[in-house]
Amino acid sequence: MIIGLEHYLILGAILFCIGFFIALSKKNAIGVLIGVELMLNAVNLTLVAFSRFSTTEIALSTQVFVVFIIAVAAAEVAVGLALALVVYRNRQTISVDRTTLLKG
Amino acid sequence: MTTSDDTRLAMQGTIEALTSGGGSEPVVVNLGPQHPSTHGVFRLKVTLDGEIVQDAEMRIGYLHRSMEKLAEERTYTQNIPFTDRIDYLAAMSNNLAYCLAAEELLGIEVPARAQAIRVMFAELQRVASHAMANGTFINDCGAWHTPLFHMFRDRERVLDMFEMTCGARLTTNYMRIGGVAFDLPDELLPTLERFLDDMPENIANYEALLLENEILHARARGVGVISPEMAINSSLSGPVLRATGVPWDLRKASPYCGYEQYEFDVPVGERGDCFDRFLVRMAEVKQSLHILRQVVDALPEGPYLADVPLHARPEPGEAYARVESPRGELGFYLVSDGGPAPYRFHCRPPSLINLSALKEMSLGGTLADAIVTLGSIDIVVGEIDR
Amino acid sequence: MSDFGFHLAFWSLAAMTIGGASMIMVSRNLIHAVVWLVLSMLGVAGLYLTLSADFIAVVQVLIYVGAISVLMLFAIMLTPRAERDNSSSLKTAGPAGVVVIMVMIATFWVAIDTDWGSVREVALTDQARLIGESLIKHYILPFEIGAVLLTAALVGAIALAREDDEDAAVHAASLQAELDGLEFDPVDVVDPPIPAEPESEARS
Amino acid sequence: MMEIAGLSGILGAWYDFRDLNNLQRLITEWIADWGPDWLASIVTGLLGALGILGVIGPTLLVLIWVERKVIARFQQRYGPNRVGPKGLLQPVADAVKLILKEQLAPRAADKLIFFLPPVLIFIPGILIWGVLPFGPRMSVADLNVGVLFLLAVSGTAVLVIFMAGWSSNNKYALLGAMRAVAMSISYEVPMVLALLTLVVFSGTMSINGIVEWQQQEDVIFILLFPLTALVFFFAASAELNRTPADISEAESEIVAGYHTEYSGMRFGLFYAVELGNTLVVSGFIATFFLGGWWLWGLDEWVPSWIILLAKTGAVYFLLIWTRGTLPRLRVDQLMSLCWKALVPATLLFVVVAFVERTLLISEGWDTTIALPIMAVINIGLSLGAIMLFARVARPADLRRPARIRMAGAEIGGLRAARSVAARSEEPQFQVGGD
Amino acid sequence: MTTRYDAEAAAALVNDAISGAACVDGGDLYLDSTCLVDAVRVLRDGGDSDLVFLCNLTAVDYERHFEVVYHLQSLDLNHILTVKARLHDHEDPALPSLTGLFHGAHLQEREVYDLFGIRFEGHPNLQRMFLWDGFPGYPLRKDFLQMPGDVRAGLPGFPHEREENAWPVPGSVPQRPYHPNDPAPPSDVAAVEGEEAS
Repeated sequence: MIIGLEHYLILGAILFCIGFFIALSKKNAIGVLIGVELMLNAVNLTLVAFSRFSTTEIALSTQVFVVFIIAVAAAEVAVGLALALVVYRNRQTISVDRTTLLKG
Repeated sequence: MTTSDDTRLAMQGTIEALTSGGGSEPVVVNLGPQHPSTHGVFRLKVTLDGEIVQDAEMRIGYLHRSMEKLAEERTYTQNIPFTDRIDYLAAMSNNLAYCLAAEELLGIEVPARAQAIRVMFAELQRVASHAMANGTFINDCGAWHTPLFHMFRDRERVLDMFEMTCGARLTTNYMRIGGVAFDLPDELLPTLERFLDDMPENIANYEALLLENEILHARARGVGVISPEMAINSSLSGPVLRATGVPWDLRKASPYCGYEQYEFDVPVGERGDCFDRFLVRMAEVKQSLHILRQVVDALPEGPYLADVPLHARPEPGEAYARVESPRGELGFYLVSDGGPAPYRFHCRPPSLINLSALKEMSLGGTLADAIVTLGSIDIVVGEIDR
Repeated sequence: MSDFGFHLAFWSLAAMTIGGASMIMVSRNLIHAVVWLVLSMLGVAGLYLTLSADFIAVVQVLIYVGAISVLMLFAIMLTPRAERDNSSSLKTAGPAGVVVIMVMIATFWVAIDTDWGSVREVALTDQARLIGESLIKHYILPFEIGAVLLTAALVGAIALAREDDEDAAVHAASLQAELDGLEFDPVDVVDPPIPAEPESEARS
Repeated sequence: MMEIAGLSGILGAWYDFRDLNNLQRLITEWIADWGPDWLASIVTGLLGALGILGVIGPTLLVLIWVERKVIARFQQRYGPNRVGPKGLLQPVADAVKLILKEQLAPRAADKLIFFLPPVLIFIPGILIWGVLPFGPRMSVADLNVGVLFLLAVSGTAVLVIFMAGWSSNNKYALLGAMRAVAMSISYEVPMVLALLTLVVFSGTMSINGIVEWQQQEDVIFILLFPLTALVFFFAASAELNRTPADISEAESEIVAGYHTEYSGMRFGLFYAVELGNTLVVSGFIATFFLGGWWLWGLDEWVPSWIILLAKTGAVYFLLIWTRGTLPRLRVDQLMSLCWKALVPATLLFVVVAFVERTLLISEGWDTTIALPIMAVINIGLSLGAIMLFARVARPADLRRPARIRMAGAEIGGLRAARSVAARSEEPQFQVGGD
Repeated sequence: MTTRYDAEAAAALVNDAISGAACVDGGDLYLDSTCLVDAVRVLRDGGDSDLVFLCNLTAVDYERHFEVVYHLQSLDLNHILTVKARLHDHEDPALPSLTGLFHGAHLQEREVYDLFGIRFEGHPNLQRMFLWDGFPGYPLRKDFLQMPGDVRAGLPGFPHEREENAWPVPGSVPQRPYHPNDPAPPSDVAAVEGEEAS
């Protein structure tokens, strides 16, 4: 068996779904953030796989795209964690169930 | 507007957190009793907000040996070895202070040669003790033992001289009521001369290594500052007091053992921070060497011990005698009821009383500053706890 | 690289990635979850290496393992009273599972069923240089925007996470007022109304 | 005839110790003759790893001895001199003692995370050796993103340290871990910038490429970017937790920092990795700034890895020296030093490198003339920057000199203190200040 | 040379401000314990007494009464004065604290409290200092051995040597006072099974 594009795509899909499930189901805001990171990684994996196996000129563009995604993910985590910190400070909890009030 | 109970509780918690200091939780850290920087079994309970000291409370007593009680059961002469163990880094000074108090109680005149020998050993002890204090202080600033070991070399030579004279290095038990236990051995004076010849070069080396060290300046300048008013009010003494600029030295203010014959000067600092304390100690070592040179040059002949009965029974009364020990004002308060043993034996421990202002010195600084401050006060736990 | 080595690498890295991710799902301790996340990220980095994307792999390790996970741990440490538990909420787990299984079926179907066209045999070489050049040449505008975004995120995160004592006091007072059902004016907290005769009170 | 030529070719390569790769190539080719090709690549990889481990292990033991001996000499002691000749077996005795010691774990520790770090810390510690070039083709993995690899791998160690500190459930350990994380995140910035300077100037991210550039241009980077080298040295010693920046395991403050609760060989592993890291960082400093395996043609005659080892030893000695003499900075001082002094300084030289690189490439300046001029300019700039920062970034506390006065005849309390302070003549001595 | 500040002059100074607060007995100045703080404040702030430095603070048990002894020093004028206060209640002696006047009195008063059991009223943190909370009696009192608490002369042996004080599990080790995490004084012990803490 040759390991080809499909293997990576399915791996990416599984990773994406796990991340999706975590993001949907976790109570803790940081847990949700972890799920989102997993989803982004799954997408990155898929993109890099396309870059490796594609013969068209997207081979390079996808990698550039991955670089951008990683940069944006870093920014997102920084802001997300700062938000979690503020929510914690205001509500003494970072459980997403209990921070339903969109105020103060 | 309706708020559920859940939200209400959460809000209550938030208010508590916000009013108790921005929501960050203070951390209580125990420095000691077993800690590399407490110089013995001494415990400092520090409350930290991040790295900032919010509260510092000391817990002592781990080395309490109840000396003051024990001394009430022993004769005046038998108590001399106890004094060695009070401040084991300056045993000679403690011997001296106790003997002065007992002599005051008994009304004994000490021969001139014994006086000179006492001054000699008290100053040698000061050199040794300051070497240790400065070395460990630099260690507390984070140096990796190098200055400490260099200074230990000097201390080692002093201890060799002690051993030469009285057979002991640390707990000397050398002073006696009315003089000293033994006359000087023949080889002591040449050794001391060599020591005095070598020390200026060594001190120059330390000054070259340490005084212009930018990191040491950054660590010790402006740290653990105390004002002269506060220092006096807190009964601080010794280099800690003099670093604030107060020129109070019992050798000048209340001369004992003929200190008035010797020419020396009292170095004082300017700001009362850790670095000033360090500098004052460095300068005091030089002054001590100066005194030692004068003692050696004019050592009187004669008896080294006055004629004192072994079981002296002083008249009922009290005496408070004090000396300038390396750590500050070391006093002994003796009360006699006419018996062979002191009715009350009290030691005024400079290490303990110098800690009075430790909390004030370390509040608002970082944990590292508190350690440096503690190191600069130069405590000996044996003296704190007794 | 030979087939066997490649297979070994792929399957073990895939197991590491999926295993780490699954453990995040299972783990009840948030700090453990972050550790498993790191494992999963390292697996993904290894997979990038099997795809000959060495630059991306190294960047992945640098950013995710070196920075993001540490940031997360820091955030967890800074929220001490919040529960460190990472459990799933029972209310949403069921519907989430259904949605996720549907997504999974859809993506699998797309991945297997689509004809992805011709396959490149040899990977690109010297990717770091190529990426760098295309960042400067073709993607200069997104590159700059990315830089601005990162700066904005930096400033925003600092602005969000900062709270000085005055803010805290105002906030506490506003909450108290809300609890007591009163009107709230922040000016009262910042500049408290001066008592009638503070001097004489202080003396007595 | 053919066979003999092949043999002598192999032999000729084999005994040429200037390139240790020859030996490995020999084995690889030999396996490729009969075995499957995956076996050859696995054996090659293992050989590299074993080679590194086989070299590091004994080297560490010797290094412990060297460090203790050198430090002892700084401190006017003999150092270890009892176990074995000249105390050489002391590290072995220490290792045996550590292995035999009881391994305690605090009751309230997070067991899984507590057990992992001593093992995990080894991974970056070993991986980082992979990209160190011992000779022209002699590195286990000559990545073309070697510099990035170096940063990525060294960055992961932080996570392990955090795990160790957090899981111990000890406040000293937690404080140490927090300090370590905060510091290594901060000090990564000047480190990255310092390496960026080199990457920009030499135009390659391959570590071997940087050495080859130095060889090609007959110059070592410390001459071109002295301040960058200094910053890199300091940042590296901060990342390594060595004085003056060893705050994360500051003995006098937080006992042993993040590994306070580790005993026996678990502590031994931390200790070994720390020493190994010190060695490898010395190697990288030698590689980046001192020309690595290259030394103005000497590498033709002497095996290149010996040249690298000599330079590494020199840098290592410098690290021991700073450790033996300097006190430690405070946490906030280290942070402000990093952000207020080191980052701007390296940033300045990144810009300088851009400009000079452009002049060299686009304007086509002759390197034999341009490089010495640039070196002189950069050295001047470095000195200027240092002097500027010494004036600007120095805390106000240190601007005033510390003065000691002599009381003379003034003995007493506050009144005497005022009259001593008011006396106009010079103090007995004063130190520091501008 | 440090001179003795004349006790008569000091008594006159104090009595001028607070009549009947001071008397001289055997060359020592005795202050009335009820107005001790004010009297010492007079001595501290008085122009030519200037006794700003509390050298030494201790107590003596004279069986029938306690004497608390203060050595006050003037640094600028370089004289020293011994101030005493008598406490006639031998069971529960109490004295106003000087901590409001001298910061340096904090630790010394705690020491006297610890060893003599003299309560200093107004001391902000009057706890035992060298001995632990709950130590029976006050050891520097002359009648220490007669005090309640069943203290005997000589070495009693370590607590774990006595059967009734045996540690919970044989082979257990005290964990508390040495562990940096615990803010509390020694109270519990860790049980050890072989080499594993359980």
